Amino acid sequence: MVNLGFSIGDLLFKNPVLTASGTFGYGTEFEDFMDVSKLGGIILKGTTLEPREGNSYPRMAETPSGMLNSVGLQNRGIDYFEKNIYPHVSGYNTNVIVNINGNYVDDYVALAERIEKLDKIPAIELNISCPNVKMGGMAFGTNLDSAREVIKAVRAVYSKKLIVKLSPNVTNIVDFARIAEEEGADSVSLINTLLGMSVDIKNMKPSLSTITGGLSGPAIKPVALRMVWQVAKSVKIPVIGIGGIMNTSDAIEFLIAGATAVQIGTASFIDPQASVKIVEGIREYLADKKFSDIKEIIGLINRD
Amino acid sequence: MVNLGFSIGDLLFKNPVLTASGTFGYGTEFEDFMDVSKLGGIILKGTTLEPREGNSYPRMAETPSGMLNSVGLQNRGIDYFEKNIYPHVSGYNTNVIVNINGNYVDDYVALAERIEKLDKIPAIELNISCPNVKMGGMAFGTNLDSAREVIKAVRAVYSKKLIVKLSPNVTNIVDFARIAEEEGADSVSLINTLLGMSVDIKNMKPSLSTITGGLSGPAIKPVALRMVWQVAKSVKIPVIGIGGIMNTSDAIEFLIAGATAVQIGTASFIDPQASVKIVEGIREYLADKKFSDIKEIIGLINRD
Amino acid sequence: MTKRIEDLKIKGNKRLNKDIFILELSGNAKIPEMKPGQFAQVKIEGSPETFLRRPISIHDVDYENNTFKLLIQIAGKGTDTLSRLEKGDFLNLIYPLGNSFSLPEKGERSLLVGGGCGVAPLLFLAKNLKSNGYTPDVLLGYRNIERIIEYQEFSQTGKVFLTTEDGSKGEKGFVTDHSVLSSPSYDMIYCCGPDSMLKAVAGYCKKNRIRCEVSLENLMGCGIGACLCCIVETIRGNLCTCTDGPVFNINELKW
Amino acid sequence: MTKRIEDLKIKGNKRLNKDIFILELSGNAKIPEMKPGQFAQVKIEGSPETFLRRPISIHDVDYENNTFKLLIQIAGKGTDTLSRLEKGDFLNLIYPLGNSFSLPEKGERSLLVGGGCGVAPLLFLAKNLKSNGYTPDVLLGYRNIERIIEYQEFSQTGKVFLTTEDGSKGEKGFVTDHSVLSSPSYDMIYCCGPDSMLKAVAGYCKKNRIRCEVSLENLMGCGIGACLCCIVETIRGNLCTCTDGPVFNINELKW
Ligand SMILES: Cc1cc2nc3c(=O)[nH]c(=O)nc-3n(C[C@H](O)[C@H](O)[C@H](O)COP(=O)(O)OP(=O)(O)OC[C@H]3O[C@@H](n4cnc5c(N)ncnc54)[C@H](O)[C@@H]3O)c2cc1C
Ligand SMILES: Cc1cc2nc3c(=O)[nH]c(=O)nc-3n(C[C@H](O)[C@H](O)[C@H](O)COP(=O)(O)OP(=O)(O)OC[C@H]3O[C@@H](n4cnc5c(N)ncnc54)[C@H](O)[C@@H]3O)c2cc1C
Ligand SMILES: Cc1cc2nc3c(=O)[nH]c(=O)nc-3n(C[C@H](O)[C@H](O)[C@H](O)COP(=O)(O)O)c2cc1C
Ligand SMILES: Cc1cc2nc3c(=O)[nH]c(=O)nc-3n(C[C@H](O)[C@H](O)[C@H](O)COP(=O)(O)O)c2cc1C
Ligand code: FES
Ligand code: FES
Repeated sequence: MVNLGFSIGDLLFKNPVLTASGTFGYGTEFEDFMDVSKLGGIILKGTTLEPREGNSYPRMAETPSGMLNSVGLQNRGIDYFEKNIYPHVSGYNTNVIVNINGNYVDDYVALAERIEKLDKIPAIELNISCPNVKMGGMAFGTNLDSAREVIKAVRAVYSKKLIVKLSPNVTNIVDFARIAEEEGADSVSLINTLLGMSVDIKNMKPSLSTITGGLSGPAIKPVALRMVWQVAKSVKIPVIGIGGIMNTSDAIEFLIAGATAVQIGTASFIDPQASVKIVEGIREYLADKKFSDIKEIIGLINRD
Repeated sequence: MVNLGFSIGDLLFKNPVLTASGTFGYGTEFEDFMDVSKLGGIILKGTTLEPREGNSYPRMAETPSGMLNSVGLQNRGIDYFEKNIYPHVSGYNTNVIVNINGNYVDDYVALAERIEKLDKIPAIELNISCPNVKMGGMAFGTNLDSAREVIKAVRAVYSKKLIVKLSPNVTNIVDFARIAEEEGADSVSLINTLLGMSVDIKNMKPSLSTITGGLSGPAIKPVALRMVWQVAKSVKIPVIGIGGIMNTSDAIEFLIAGATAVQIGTASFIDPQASVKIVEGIREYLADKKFSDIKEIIGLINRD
Repeated sequence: MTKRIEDLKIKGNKRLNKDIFILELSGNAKIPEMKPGQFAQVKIEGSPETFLRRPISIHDVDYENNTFKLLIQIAGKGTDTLSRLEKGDFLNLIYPLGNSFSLPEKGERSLLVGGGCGVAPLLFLAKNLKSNGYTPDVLLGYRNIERIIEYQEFSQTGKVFLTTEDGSKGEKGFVTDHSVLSSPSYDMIYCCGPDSMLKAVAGYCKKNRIRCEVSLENLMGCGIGACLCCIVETIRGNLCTCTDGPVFNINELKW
Repeated sequence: MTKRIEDLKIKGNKRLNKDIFILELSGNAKIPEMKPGQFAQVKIEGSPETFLRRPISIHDVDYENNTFKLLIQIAGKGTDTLSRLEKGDFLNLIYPLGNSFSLPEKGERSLLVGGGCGVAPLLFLAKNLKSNGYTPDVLLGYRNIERIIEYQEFSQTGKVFLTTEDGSKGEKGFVTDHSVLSSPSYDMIYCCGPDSMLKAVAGYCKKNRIRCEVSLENLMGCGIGACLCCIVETIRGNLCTCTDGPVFNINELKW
């Protein structure tokens, strides 16, 4: 018997595999392929106060071992969410977490207040790292003062678990993680996408309508792992690793580097069952290596 | 007839394809496979004042569509270079450029002074972005003040063409490019490797002796392209694009995004002839699209 | 209709011309019910340049033999890899995905318009219409006589009109130039093909107040409504081509 | 000896056991002269996980028929892909690379020690020694009787001693346990195999003052001395396994 569970404060997760925001819809899109309740948690797609149409088509380009997207937080807003999505997702027997976004600090605060009232949402992921919106998003996540301001403001109104999602597009991600910890975040998740670009040489134009977009997939895994390792050494709150995790072995790399849990993103597009397969894969790896608790391997490379 | 030439100040290059430092040795390693003189230029491996042994083995790990290295500037120092390498490489009928590195500003200055005296070296590439050395290297390239200091000091003693090689591991690479321009650099080249990491899950340890290393190859191309595009819009000096260029179409992407020239790095490991093939490929692409001068496509996506 | 992810066995790979081939797939389990216009997300093995799945329409279904077909044009690395598959190989599919073409009203006259590999979803549609008691006409456009594919197959479902750009067979010109469209006598037109063709046919239909459904080929990240990469602007806002489409009524589109 | 990059044709792919196979390659042009201990950098097509080439030793060369062989153990994705190559396929190689084993002095007695797929470069060496008038002995170590490979081939070049870890054939134990080593009677030992074996043999040779050359299998980025990733610490500083090696005299190594 292997224990896969972990916790953020007093919030328990049955296993360390969550799905990454914007790559798993509201979970419903995956019900034909898997039992969503088998996951440690799901992070719902980026939600804003008002409905958003996102950026124009084309919003996606394939790159070597990765993809660029510039969806730009298309979503129907919190009202629609409460009325039409919440009733369904609150039926999942796992932690359902909302990823929140805004242009201004007030937007984040208002959203957090609304979600605080939803019984079955035990945590929010504060996204200060979306590279695909003109205002807010990454602007908060690449400036230490703005990051502090928005985290502080949300923390003041939100009493459940607060996860801050960090941007990799910075010189020193550890500074941002420390600020999150100082301001009372319960956990940090990283990384969001790397800002990238691609050119269509046939038509001699950018591949994306927005020119730049967010790079995800295996291509970014080495960068994500490095950042997770740096952050895990530097803060005491749990670190959730994200970036290019396609299979069990990728997930284990993050755990050994210091992540307490992982999120599966782009992998779900190629294999909708990737996340549940990884839950099982981690169990087997631990059994194989004769560990009885996942905690034994977390941050193993920092331990001697 | 298509004109492929470009120039940095009054220094002419016969075509826009150079080789990236640390991936093409001293050129000699490739003589069995190609005529080095067919290239626009070659950038020799990172050179320091004193000989260096570099980091311990293992120094390399393969990653999805890329590789990590932590060579750490192993080289035999400038004395050896002058005596044993320079006589040979000065025979190449192309621009031979030395990539210089140091722990302190004084090291860079001393090196630049030495190389200034070598007739057949028309330019140096000032590397303030090596992620694999404890002192100097990336430390200069991720702090605006240090970057300015070292560029200013080298410019003061070096009168030939000065190319500054920028680090991608920063929040805003444009700031660094602007400083280089302000301090009189003749060109900027970007990107050096992204700081990354990988874990060997069989042995539960980092894959590299140094834990972190520099990520290169196609995986980083979208990030490199984005940075080249940002920088090319912001400075007037020529921008040399580097990062994951494996073939002609990758090179064209950089030119269209604003690079005046490109450097071929990791690709030379997989195909030692990659660089010369790309020279021919660019010629064909331009002919195909009925351009007569490469300048016509440089920065095309910024032109309307 | 539940979606599934499944390894299917290649029963055959038939080359129609230089660029186009048909894969016949057979399920181990019973294949699901599929509808004309639906597609599959096909996994391409073994290349960093084909990281994402590729959307390919259901071309023809044979429930009795538990097989179905994909008609594919080589457009790049992914489809090239598919073209090399051999009998006995396996192909991983997520399917069936997307909505489907709607049936005409009873007694209405319909026309199917396809260009190049845009005929892919139309054969299944034609057969479906036929088995539902309609006799749709078909108008196919190709570059030249060598590019003509699936003529026989469509002939079995109804009358077939042809255009070629160089006039080497059928009428010369684009599909919208064909004489069968000169006096508008259809109530419903279904169209699939390159963007320029879709827009030309949509223009014709709007002018002549003919109902028209087009099948779009937007870039897709996931195919199941999770990534929001495949959107098309409609009067109801941005909709997903993979779940709200790929078939859209032209009146919905902001063209 | 100039290095070249070339597509070679697979003449055959022979499975020796579950993990090990031999590829026979034939050149279009005349194959270059190669020396025992040299290797090739082999390109692996079609996977993001095998971005870099893989170093594989020259196992055997037949200049008359313009062919040579690689003996390969499946160790991961890259070698697995190679194991699926079929007659008629092409394989891109950069070769011949690296230094080579040195010849013993006239009249000296030499022993070749190989374990598992570490026998790869030794057959070419054994044949070469034989054709230069030596009669080297060979000591091969395997896990068990099923893992034994190339026994016949080595028998043709000289006397062959065997160990298996479970004693199912030859003497039980590791190569260094074999009785032929109990009274040191060799002047020169050549060794290739897993690190633990190399170190054990090197220890034996140092103790008994026997000259010893080992072939290292360091990770390689380029294979041609350009990346400096493959270094090994020696008394002369860090040297490249790909150009200064892969064969090193153990006295040079900082082991
Ligand atoms: C709903 C739908 C149904 C389709 N049905 C068919 C069909 O039945 N037969 C057929 O031959 N083709 C069909 N296509 C088009 C087919 O998906 C593309 O030709 C294929 O993805 C190209 O991949 P590639 O690797 O060969 O080429 P690439 O080199 O990747 O690209 C070639 C072209 O295909 C486009 N493309 C690349 N990736 C995708 C993607 N993930 N989604 C959509 N387009 C992409 C590129 O923009 C480019 O223009 C359909 C597309 C859609 C959206
Ligand atoms: C000079 C030299 C000669 C060799 N000769 C032979 C031979 O004749 N027959 C044979 O079967 N094997 C030989 N090897 C070992 C062979 O190169 C590795 O087994 C192979 O690269 C593994 O690749 P993979 O993709 O199958 O496995 P992976 O999954 O990539 O790795 C499996 C193991 O191989 C190692 N490896 C991966 N990439 C490389 C690389 N680029 N260079 C070196 N090791 C690597 C990994 O560290 C790991 O331990 C030789 C190695 C060297 C350096
Ligand atoms: C199509 C797409 C949409 C995304 N939308 C969001 C989002 O709304 N909020 C967010 O915090 N991250 C978003 N992300 C980032 C992912 O959650 C994740 O951080 C990133 O993709 C890296 O992980 P991966 O490489 O496993 O995909 C999105 C990523 C993709 C590919
Ligand atoms: C093995 C290796 C060694 C390198 N050494 C140097 C160096 O000495 N100086 C330097 O400026 N860049 C060095 N680089 C960085 C490359 O010049 C280049 O900036 C980087 O690899 C990105 O380009 P690529 O993706 O085409 O390889 C090295 C890269 C590699 C892979
Ligand atoms: S392709 Fe992902 S939502 Fe349509
Ligand atoms: S493998 Fe590149 S120097 Fe040896």
